[in-house]
Amino acid sequence: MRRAVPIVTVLLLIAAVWYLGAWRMNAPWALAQAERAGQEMTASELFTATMNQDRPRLPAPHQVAEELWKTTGEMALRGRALNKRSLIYHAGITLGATLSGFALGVTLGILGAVAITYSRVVEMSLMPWAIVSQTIPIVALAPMIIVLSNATGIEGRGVPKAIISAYLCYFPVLVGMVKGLNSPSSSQLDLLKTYNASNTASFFKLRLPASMPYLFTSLKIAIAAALVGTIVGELPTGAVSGLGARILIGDQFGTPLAIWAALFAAAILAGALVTLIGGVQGVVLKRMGMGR
Amino acid sequence: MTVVAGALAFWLAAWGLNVLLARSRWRRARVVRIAVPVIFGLAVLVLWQGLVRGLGVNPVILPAPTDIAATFATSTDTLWQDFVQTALKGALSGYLIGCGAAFVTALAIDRSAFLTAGLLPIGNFVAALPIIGVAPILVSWFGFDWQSKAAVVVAMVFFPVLVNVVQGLREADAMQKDLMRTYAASSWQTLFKLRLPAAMPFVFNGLKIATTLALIGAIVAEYFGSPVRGMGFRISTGVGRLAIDLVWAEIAVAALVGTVFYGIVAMIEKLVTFWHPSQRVG
Amino acid sequence: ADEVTLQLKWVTQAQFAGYYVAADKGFYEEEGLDVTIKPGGPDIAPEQVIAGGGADVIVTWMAAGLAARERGVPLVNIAQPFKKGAMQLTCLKENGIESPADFPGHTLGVWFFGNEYPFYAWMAKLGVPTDGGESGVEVLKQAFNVDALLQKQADCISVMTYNEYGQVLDAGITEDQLVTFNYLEEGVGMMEDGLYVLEENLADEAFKDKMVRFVRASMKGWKYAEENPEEAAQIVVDNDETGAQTLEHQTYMMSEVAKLTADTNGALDPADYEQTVATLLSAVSPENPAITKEPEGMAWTHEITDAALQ
Amino acid sequence: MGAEGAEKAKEIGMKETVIRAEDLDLTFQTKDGPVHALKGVSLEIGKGEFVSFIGPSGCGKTTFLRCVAALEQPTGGRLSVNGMTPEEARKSRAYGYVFQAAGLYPWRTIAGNIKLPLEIMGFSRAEQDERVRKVLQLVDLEGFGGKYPWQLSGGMQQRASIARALAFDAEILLMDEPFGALDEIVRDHLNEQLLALWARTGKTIGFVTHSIPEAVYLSTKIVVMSPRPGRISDVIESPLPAERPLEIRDSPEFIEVAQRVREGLRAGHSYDD
Amino acid sequence: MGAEGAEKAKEIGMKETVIRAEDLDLTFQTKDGPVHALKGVSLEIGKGEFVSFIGPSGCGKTTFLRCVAALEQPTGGRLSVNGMTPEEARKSRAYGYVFQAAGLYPWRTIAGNIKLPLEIMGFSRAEQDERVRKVLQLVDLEGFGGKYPWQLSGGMQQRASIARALAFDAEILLMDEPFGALDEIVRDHLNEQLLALWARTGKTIGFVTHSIPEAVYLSTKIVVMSPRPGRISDVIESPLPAERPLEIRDSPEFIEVAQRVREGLRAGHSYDD
Ligand SMILES: Nc1ncnc2c1ncn2[C@@H]1O[C@H](COP(=O)(O)OP(=O)(O)OP(=O)(O)O)[C@@H](O)[C@H]1O
Ligand SMILES: Nc1ncnc2c1ncn2[C@@H]1O[C@H](COP(=O)(O)OP(=O)(O)OP(=O)(O)O)[C@@H](O)[C@H]1O
Ligand SMILES: Cc1ncc(C[n+]2csc(CCO)c2C)c(N)n1
Ligand SMILES: [Mg+2]
Ligand SMILES: [Mg+2]
Repeated sequence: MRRAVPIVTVLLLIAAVWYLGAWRMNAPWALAQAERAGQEMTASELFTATMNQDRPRLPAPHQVAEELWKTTGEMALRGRALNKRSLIYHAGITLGATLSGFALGVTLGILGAVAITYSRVVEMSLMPWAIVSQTIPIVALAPMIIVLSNATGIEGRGVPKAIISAYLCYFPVLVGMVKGLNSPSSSQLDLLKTYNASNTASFFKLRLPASMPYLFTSLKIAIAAALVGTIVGELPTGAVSGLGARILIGDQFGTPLAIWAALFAAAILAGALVTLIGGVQGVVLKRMGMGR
Repeated sequence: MTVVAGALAFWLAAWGLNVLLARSRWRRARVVRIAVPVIFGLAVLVLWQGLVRGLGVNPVILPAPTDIAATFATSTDTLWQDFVQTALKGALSGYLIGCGAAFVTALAIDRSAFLTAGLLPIGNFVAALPIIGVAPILVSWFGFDWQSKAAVVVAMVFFPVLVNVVQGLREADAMQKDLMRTYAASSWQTLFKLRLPAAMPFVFNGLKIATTLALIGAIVAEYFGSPVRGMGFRISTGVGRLAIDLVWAEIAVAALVGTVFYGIVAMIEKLVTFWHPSQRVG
Repeated sequence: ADEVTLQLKWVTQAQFAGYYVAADKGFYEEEGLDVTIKPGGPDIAPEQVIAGGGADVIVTWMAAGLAARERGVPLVNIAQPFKKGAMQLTCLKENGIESPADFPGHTLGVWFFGNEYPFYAWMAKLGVPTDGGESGVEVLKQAFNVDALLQKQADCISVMTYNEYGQVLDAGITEDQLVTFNYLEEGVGMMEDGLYVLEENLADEAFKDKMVRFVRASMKGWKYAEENPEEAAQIVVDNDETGAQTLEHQTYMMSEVAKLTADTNGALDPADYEQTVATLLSAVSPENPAITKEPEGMAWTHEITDAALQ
Repeated sequence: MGAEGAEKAKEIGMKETVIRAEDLDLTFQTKDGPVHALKGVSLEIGKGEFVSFIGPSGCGKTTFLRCVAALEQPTGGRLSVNGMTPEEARKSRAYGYVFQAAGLYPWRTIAGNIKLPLEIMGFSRAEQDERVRKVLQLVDLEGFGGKYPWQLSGGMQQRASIARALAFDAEILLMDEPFGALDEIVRDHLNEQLLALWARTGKTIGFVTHSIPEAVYLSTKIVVMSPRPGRISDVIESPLPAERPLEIRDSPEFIEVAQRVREGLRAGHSYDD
Repeated sequence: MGAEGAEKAKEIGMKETVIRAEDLDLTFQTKDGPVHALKGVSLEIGKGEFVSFIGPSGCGKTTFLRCVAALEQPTGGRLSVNGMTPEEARKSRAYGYVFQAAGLYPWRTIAGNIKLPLEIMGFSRAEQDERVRKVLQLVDLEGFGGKYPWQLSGGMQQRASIARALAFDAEILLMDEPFGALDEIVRDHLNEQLLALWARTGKTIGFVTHSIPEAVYLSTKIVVMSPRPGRISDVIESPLPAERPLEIRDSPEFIEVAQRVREGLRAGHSYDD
């Protein structure tokens, strides 16, 4: 509870600044409209006019909340949670691609880390390129990934999205796991040598468990990156469903409220995913006796 | 088919060479440390070339590296102009503003335990969000030119850097802080002589993450409107004109610029945090 | 049933009502076809998709189709459901633009991704440089929306009669506050949505037959849509997976699209083709490299429409 | 006490009191309930004394030293340093504090580390260099001023951290297990040097250690503490002469004092924590 | 040596040789040039002996132990363990090795840690449990098998790590400063227990320490080493009886041996590293 007070204070502060911003940014349009209509506006009229526009430059928080509620809770209450007009449905699509991308990326990251840990050639050849790979703007690759997967007979947009999201999230896992797998001290490794332990035994009994805290730390980064990847994959590729598609369509049809609602849905999704992994981390590390 | 086989053979040979190099006596030498990844990269390019040519892949779908290189050579003017627009004006200015603002904010909230307690969890949360989604909004706020790109970059780098700096400022251990107290040092003295230097490894961690975000942010923002130049402009319109080789040339520039940018920051890090165990190998 | 994949040039909207209606009303089924309609998007180049084997037939604009042909993707126009051009440049009068003579010194929003060719052709015809300055115009890569006009970042923007123009009006700007230039009417128009296939496929009789049935059913869809705009709009909304399209807007769009398809049975008028080629060739420049010479070989054919629409 | 008290102290052969603790209590509030780190600790330390604190882990040695240095706030009792509160004494820069780990800043050279307190206290450049030179000599580290801490062995680092505490001439030197991490030989050597330094400068020294021989060898007074709650279980005035060669450790007096300390310790120790 | 040699050894009252080093050299190639960690080291350790290695930091104590355990490859000389190469001995699991820090795996309980070598060596479940029970008793840790390392004190952790080394009944126990991190009282206690254990099991023990009293108290043989290059400067056979109460440390024989060790050390020590 004590910890919540400063957080809530800062949140309130942010909301206040936001309202102020909404008023400032939406005023010109309200004034211009009044002028076109040849009307005068009082200050209070102007303020209300900035809080309820259809196409605000910056929607007021309550507008976003309202839109978010309309497209989620309200629809869910009417049993239409999975309707395509519902953000829950679109969040589900994004979540699906995120999770498959995450699974792919984490697998690649871990396998890569194992290869790097056990083979010097792989380490020397691959490690620099892993860094370079993160400087390539994947957005640019998105259309090609779609066409290429089309050309290789993979249908649907889920796969390319998942590839992009895997591309973004393998890196933190790779780096974290390389660190984690190398975290055992040389005396811990030597101990196993005195037992004449095999590579497999030293992997499963020492390196892997020792890397768990590192793994979970990077998983939290990775799941966030995977979500970014999915949304980035949805943005320019003309995805037809998913939160990124909602942002895109909102942009094309000039409905900023839809963009903001999708953004917040994405934020909530990100928060939920990170929290979830944090929870799993707590449980697993505790059960491993490392959860202090 | 022979082309494909040849490329595969080259790839295997290169890998074999790398295996030899990595096991050799000189594996710790700088040249080898550089040569091995370069050989690997070359092998990948040769494989790519072989597959594209050997399988007769339409250049509209995937051009061969040599085609890309040729386009690169003939369009240096365009590429340079785009680099200036996106990398220098958009990404770099946004990076500097964003990192600077994050740094100043971190110092400001550091003075108040209350604000730190309030902002850090929120910052951590925001740092994990798909900020890239605000690109269309910021483009409509800040116009089509580089300012909106810089704004997107600022939004993307701000929180990762903020979180790292705040975290870093807490890094000085209790004993080191106690030492300063026994000297009756002022809080500014403690900041400049202890906490800032101790924070540097974290600060650079944030700055390095920010480098990779910056260029990508600037490029994506150009998807939502731009003048008729810029890397993102070229990439986003190139596909429609079927100028795929130019798109790849831009991608190559982006990777190159991003790597150099990262390299520069990593080099500065080496200079500043020379004392940190992670920098002291050997 | 024979499978056909159709790649659209843009997202699901009434612009493609004919195809959705044909699918929804079972016209394709009647022809023994199983048609998959793939929506497009801002980064999808249908020409690239078809070259990669991701589609059998695509909807694209003639300029883009000819450009692809010159770059080694030999596309052939097999039908042209859109007779008229819908792309326009629309300007706010209050920014001081009444006629093309007023352009210099102003900022114009243009769609790229292969949609910029008519604009550059027009500017070349007007003799207005496009690199800014006093006597030239400043060009923006406009996003696929109308923000640039509403927020005064551009003095004129590109719109489609059936979509963005309506959005401008919806935003509260009245028609008399606007000046609009239609490219086709300015003499630099180009044929918009047509159906294109790969030339090599046309050597295959079975494929040709499939396309005949496809075009026949599609045109039936278009004519049905023209006559029943409301129902067509509803079908489009039902098929929109984003769930963001509104019936109101799609009804508006359908009524405008109907005006474009009204005067044709779907067969390409060779004169229209000639005009498009002429326009493209009138303004070859580095910014505007659509085509550099007369298209070689068979850029269009009446074979399919002749068989489909006897 | 005042002038009169000091007079009286001199009369009866006592030294002037520098640190005086009366019935000191310190309770930490933790999640698992209160921890009584110090309970009813009373102690006087005279000027120029060398006082060692010894006792099992957790008995409050560090806590006591930290209270003296005003790094911790007692929850009961009185504590005065030179007649001031510890806080005031800290502000007047009365303490040199040496921690268990050398705690040198890795981004500063050895000379830079020693300069740190001097910079903070506003000594002039010239003065700083002069003092660095002097203390480096004092701890036998001439020529190492330009090296970074990690380039030195543990013993050398520890000497550098002592030099840092000596550089600004604080009256009171508080040392919390300064040699805990070093091997016995290096430790012996530093013990000898520390004694010499103490003899030369006449500083008042509070010294925490786990080693019985070290405590006996160095101190004029040995404070044996016991835990839970942390309290003083014995205070032993050393009968050893001021002049102490290393061999003194094999003398019967030494062994006797050591034996007494060991018994005091044994009493307060529990093996299973 | 063979059967004949063993015969002869028995005759003249010598124990069977377990570890034999002859003129052992080990040079590390580093960036700053070669480091002679061991130079001409010759030593014999008989079955059931308790041999301590003492010497200043960097003299090669750890390196010698690591050579014996085949964790390091000598660059010269001969080294045999039970007549085999160290490598073969390692493969036959002849060693229990105890490191300075307890080095227990935090994700395993105490019992789990002790089971680790047993799992790797493929003991059956039942056998594992049985052995864990036995060694936990041996080191006085019954009832703590289910706890995690961090729930135990440092001394208990160290006992657990010894239990781990004992669990698979290696003939040779190599201990590298096992009690370096503990305070003196706990250390005394563990020393007593270690002696008792050694007496009970008759294992051959190689023990590295920095503490002179510890070395003298525990060993039948004390090897004093000196650095640069690392070599043996003295080998002292202890005259102390097998039965050693803690008080033996105040006996004249003890003090004499300690004095001899100290002198050996002093000679080989350089203060500036
Ligand atoms: N900041 C703190 N918060 C809560 N408890 C504390 C704190 N500092 C010390 N303690 C507790 O106070 C008691 C005394 O601690 P202190 O560090 O003074 O012991 P010590 O004698 O120095 O032990 P050691 O020899 O291990 O250094 C211990 O039980 C410790 O756990
Ligand atoms: N892997 C290595 N590479 C290079 N030099 C090494 C290596 N291991 C040890 N050395 C060097 O060999 C010498 C002997 O080291 P060793 O660890 O055996 O000393 P030690 O007697 O155990 O010291 P300590 O008491 O500090 O543990 C030292 O100078 C050390 O720096
Ligand atoms: C890939 C692509 N992007 C934009 C257009 C131009 N355009 C034609 S219809 C339409 C939708 C809005 O009405 C737009 C933007 C295009 N033809 N192809
Ligand atoms: Mg302490
Ligand atoms: Mg060692």
